[in-house]
Amino acid sequence: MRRQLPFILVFLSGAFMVFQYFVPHESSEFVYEFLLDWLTIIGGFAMVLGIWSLIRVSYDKIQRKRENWGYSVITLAGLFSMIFFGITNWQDGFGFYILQADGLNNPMFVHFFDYILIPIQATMFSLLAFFIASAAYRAFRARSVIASLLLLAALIVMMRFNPLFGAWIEDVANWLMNVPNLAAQRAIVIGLGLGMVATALKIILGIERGYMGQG
Amino acid sequence: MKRSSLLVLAVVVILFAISWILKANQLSATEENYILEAFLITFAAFLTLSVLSFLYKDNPFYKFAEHLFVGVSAAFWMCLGFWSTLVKNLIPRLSEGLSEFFNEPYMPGDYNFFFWIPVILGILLLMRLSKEHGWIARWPLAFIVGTTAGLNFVRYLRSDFIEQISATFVPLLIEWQGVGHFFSNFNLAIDGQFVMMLSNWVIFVGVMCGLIYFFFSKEHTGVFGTASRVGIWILMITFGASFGYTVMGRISLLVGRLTFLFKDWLGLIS
Amino acid sequence: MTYMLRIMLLLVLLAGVSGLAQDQPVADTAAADTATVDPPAPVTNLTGQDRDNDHGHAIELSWTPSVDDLENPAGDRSVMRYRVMMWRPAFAFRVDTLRQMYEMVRNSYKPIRVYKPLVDSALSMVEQGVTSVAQLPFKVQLPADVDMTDVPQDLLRQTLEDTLETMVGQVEVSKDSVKTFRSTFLDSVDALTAAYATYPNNGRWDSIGAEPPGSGNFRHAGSKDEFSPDFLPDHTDLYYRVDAVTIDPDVYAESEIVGPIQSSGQWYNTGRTVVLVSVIIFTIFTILFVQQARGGKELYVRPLAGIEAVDDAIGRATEMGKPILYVLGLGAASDIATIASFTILSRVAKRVAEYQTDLIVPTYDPIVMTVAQEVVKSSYMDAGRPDDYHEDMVYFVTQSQFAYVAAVNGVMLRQLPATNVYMGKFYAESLILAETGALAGSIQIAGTDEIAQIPFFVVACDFTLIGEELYAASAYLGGEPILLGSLKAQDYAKALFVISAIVGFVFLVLHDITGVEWFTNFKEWYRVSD
Amino acid sequence: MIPFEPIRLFAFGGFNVPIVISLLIIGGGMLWLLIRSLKAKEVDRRIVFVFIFAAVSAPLLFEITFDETATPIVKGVFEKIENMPERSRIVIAFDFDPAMAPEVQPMANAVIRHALAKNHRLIFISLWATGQALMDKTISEIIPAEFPQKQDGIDYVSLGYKAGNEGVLNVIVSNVKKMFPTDVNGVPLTDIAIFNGVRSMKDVDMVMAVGGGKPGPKEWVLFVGDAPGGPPVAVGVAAVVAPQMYPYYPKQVLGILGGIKGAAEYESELLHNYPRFAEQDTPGLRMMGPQTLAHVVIMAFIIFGNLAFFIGGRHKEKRL
Repeated sequence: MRRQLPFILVFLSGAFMVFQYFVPHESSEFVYEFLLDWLTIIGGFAMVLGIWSLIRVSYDKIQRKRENWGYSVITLAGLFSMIFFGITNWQDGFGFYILQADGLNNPMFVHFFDYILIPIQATMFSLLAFFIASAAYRAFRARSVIASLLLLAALIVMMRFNPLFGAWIEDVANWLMNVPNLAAQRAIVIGLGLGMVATALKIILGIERGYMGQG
Repeated sequence: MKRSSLLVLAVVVILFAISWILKANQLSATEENYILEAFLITFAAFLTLSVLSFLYKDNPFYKFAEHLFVGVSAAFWMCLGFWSTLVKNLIPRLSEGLSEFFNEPYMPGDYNFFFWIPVILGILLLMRLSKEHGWIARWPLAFIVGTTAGLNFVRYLRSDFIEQISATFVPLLIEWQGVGHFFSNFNLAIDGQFVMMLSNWVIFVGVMCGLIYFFFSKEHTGVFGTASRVGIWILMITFGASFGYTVMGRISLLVGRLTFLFKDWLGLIS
Repeated sequence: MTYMLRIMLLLVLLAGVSGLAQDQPVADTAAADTATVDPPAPVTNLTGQDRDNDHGHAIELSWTPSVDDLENPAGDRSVMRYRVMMWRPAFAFRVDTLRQMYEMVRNSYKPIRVYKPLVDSALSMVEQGVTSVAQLPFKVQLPADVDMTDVPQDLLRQTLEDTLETMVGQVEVSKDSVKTFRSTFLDSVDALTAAYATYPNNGRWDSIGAEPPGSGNFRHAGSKDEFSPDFLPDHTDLYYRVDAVTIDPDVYAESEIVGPIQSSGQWYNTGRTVVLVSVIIFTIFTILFVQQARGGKELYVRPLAGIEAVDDAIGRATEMGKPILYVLGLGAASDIATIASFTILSRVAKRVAEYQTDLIVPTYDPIVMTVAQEVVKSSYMDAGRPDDYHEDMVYFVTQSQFAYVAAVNGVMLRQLPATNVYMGKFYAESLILAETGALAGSIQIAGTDEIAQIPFFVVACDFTLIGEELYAASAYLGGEPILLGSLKAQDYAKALFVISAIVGFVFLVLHDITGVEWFTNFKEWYRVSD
Repeated sequence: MIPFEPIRLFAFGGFNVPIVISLLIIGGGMLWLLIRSLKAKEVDRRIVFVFIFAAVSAPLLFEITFDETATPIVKGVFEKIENMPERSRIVIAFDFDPAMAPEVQPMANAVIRHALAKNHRLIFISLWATGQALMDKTISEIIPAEFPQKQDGIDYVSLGYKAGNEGVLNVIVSNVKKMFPTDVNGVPLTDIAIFNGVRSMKDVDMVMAVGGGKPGPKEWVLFVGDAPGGPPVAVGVAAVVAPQMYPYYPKQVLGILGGIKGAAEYESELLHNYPRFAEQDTPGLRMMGPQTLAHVVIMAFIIFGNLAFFIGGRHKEKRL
């Protein structure tokens, strides 16, 4: 029972979702919307698991004085101060509330977001400009037919920005992006779609059980 | 810590302190909280440079930024989830007293008791933390996986299969008006009949060969093997082209970041 | 009490405004001064019906455009738009007002409760001797002749206490009024159907939308939510009319009235039959091949380079005595790509346990972490080494895309894994991960269903499972022959696709040659309605 | 086939020391890497990073711009304005909002400068309420400073914003005064010299529609350009909208300026023909600088990599 019950639940909820797709009536939609709400709410609870894991791993590192343990102190400090700011608020610097007013508007919370999260995030993202260059340098070698095609297509498309070439290169680049790209995308999409559909079906039917830890 | 690293640290601290003072001096004319503003901008610049320093090699500054980022972002998402999901959506439907506590307008409804189910499932999920009762966490998991699998099953069958079939029906003979007409109007212009037909043929053959490449239960030999080879060629051309196409967007990201450093922090450009 | 007054005032205002709106249509003065347009011909053949295959609350109208339509070169071309009108009982407008008031009362509830604590703290500050209004967290209204920087303590305290009292009263009032308004409102919504039935008395025509010239249909998609301003009751007699309007909004032609029409929800979406058929065919295929596999039939699967690489890479890690890094991507536990990745993880974990290598699994989603822990744990049990498993192999980092990447980058450069496996959903971070891994000298194997990211993995990783290969690998590595049954079903579906496309091609050629319309209509078979 | 022209790096700015130095450093570095590659030596990734950093930051710091070769689709617009007889009437439509402005404002500026330099007459119109402010700002920033002799009402006129979307177009295509009895300052159109002999949009010589939403360039093409006897229409649109306009080229539109690249191409064409604009800001070209340089650097690295790969004989090793 302990083993089977989850799979019965998987089948029931999966089968209902397939069923509701064909039933436009309000009552089926009503249940459907409820189920979607439930999913987000359960997700909210799951956050606790994540934060707990983060705290435990960091604490463990500090306690056992593992390599780089000092940085885990920074992680925990950042975590706790941000949580603190996120659940408190003060208006005009005087009244102080815990959980009473939306902590997302706490000025410190906003500062942390604007001047710590955003700059690091944007910079991490901009690392891509460097990595796209180093990946191109490292990997675009004409070592086989396949690799040469990859290399050539990339070069042609990048040449749009080379002032040495005329308008024709732009036409070729556009054609590459519109025609062969469309064909390949479609082939991948169909394969992928079928793979997903098959996996979803295996899950609903209880054939695929790997995600439950071998049942 | 080694002496040299202490020295580096000291230099960096002094440099950023000077930058802070200069920035504050510059902002004092316009801003009210210029000391705080200047600090925040300088600190953001410090974090930006710390992350960029990773390109040279892993170093204490990157580690600092990384660990700070992890802690702050985890808390950020938790707070966001807490306020937007639990407080805004769940609590107003569960209890009038709790909604009053959180200053959220209570949302009465005839079916509100159904919202206790996800609460129970959520708590069951938390049972994961217990050693003996961890298995209970599979129930909410089963619910989550089952619902999404059902949703994806029909959704992808429709969008990635059925709708792709009709999208592949392209006329391979565009406005075919006979061989004579075709050859008398033969040209390479983009809107010419020849190029449009060629494009449609490439799409059709490309899709077919690409699909054959993805056949798993048949050996890729003979005609099948040739088709599959053409398929992988088309895939590779596409991958190369998308790679090259993406470069522009990535460079723009770096432009944005450098503009922050040169303009907002250093004030070098206007 | 002030609160009730405000509501009364509001009521009066609302009544006044709607009355005004009725009496004086707002005219475009510039156009009225200069342009004189002849009234156009009205639209004809107006019909209306319940929208099919929906949840109700929607009506579809269609008509033949006016002869003077802008798009019709034969006429005056003076019709600039079609205004769709609906007859609404006066009661419906009252329900709208009630709805707005309910929303206002409901929203006013929160500020009061936020400001009350501010007044509380202001009071305690006054007790401590603060006399400047600027220093108080709550700015009270004081008589104009009082010096704001030095207010007599008594006056300040009195004003604050009065404010507090009003606020407390308002909270109680608004709390009650929310409930009252709500039930009144819901009762009146129930009475709407009866009100619509009184047509054509006690109501007026109201504009519900406009269509550009040339168009001949309109979908009145109402909301099923009573609290939405677009709420449209089901099973209710509705009446419509379409006006052909010229550039001057005052010059228009009315059509015939169509009605009564009722909207209702359906129990089966006939537009989705093709999906239902596909679901049935695909399910039969899958079950059939799974049964075959279960019966012991050997199913051939062609070798995939990435799959073989996984086993080699684990061996390599063991030789080097270095760990293996497994990244599940940014997907949620319910994403199919992540579930496929779990299966691959279980195989990797089993091998890792057998070879006694180390495994690192940083995760992005807490539920993914939970599942991955379960998967790794049972793999270790299967391998007969439950003691080697420890919870911290699989840990949560953060739910922020680039913070997660920053942390995984750190792991790659500090713990120098021999092999990095990326399987699941990846977005822009794919290239950051793969390049950092290459820098650390790791062998890298990737697989994702995010089409936009495949190029980056192909370029930067040693082995890449392209698209569907990820699912094939999952079925293959899952270790159970029945999982391979679905691969066969997928191949049959692909064959079906190829056949359909070729048939489509033949039909299109036949259409070009013979000119028979039927040969292009087959496209309709594959149309799925929303 | 390939219109090969030397890169005229310094064509617009004259001799500029920081630009020359930074380009010499980048170019010299690339040369050094080329020599190393010819000796089959691989380049360290950090050197790649340094070059990317330099290639993006140098154009930002020193405003390095590159010559863009105008594609025929852009050149069509330029040459039309260039070859029309003097005193031709050009309608410039400002159908965009501040959010879209960074992309399309450079196009409007370039076309206005070009047309005024050719001594054409301009009529400004906006179908977007938000467009009028941008239009007023553009007029007051460009005309008094750069063309002080041009007079409102004689050389240019602003009709302002009129509500009614494509309905407005449909009226002005047969009668302008019906929709716009006066200009934005309240002067009756009958008193404005530009409108002597202009009854409808069919009497103007060209329309340049700048925008990206609805109503916008597409509506100008369909309602004004396509009307019997309608004027030729050229469009300037945001990059994402450009593909939707291509089907109308070349039959229904003169040319298309698509996104910042289109703007840069027009600016470049303008600078070649009118050196007097060298001092003006060219946001299109400026934003293309880092892109061009970075692309060239990446392409060079790909070529170096392959040189080292083949000269080093590593292509004979079996892999993949």
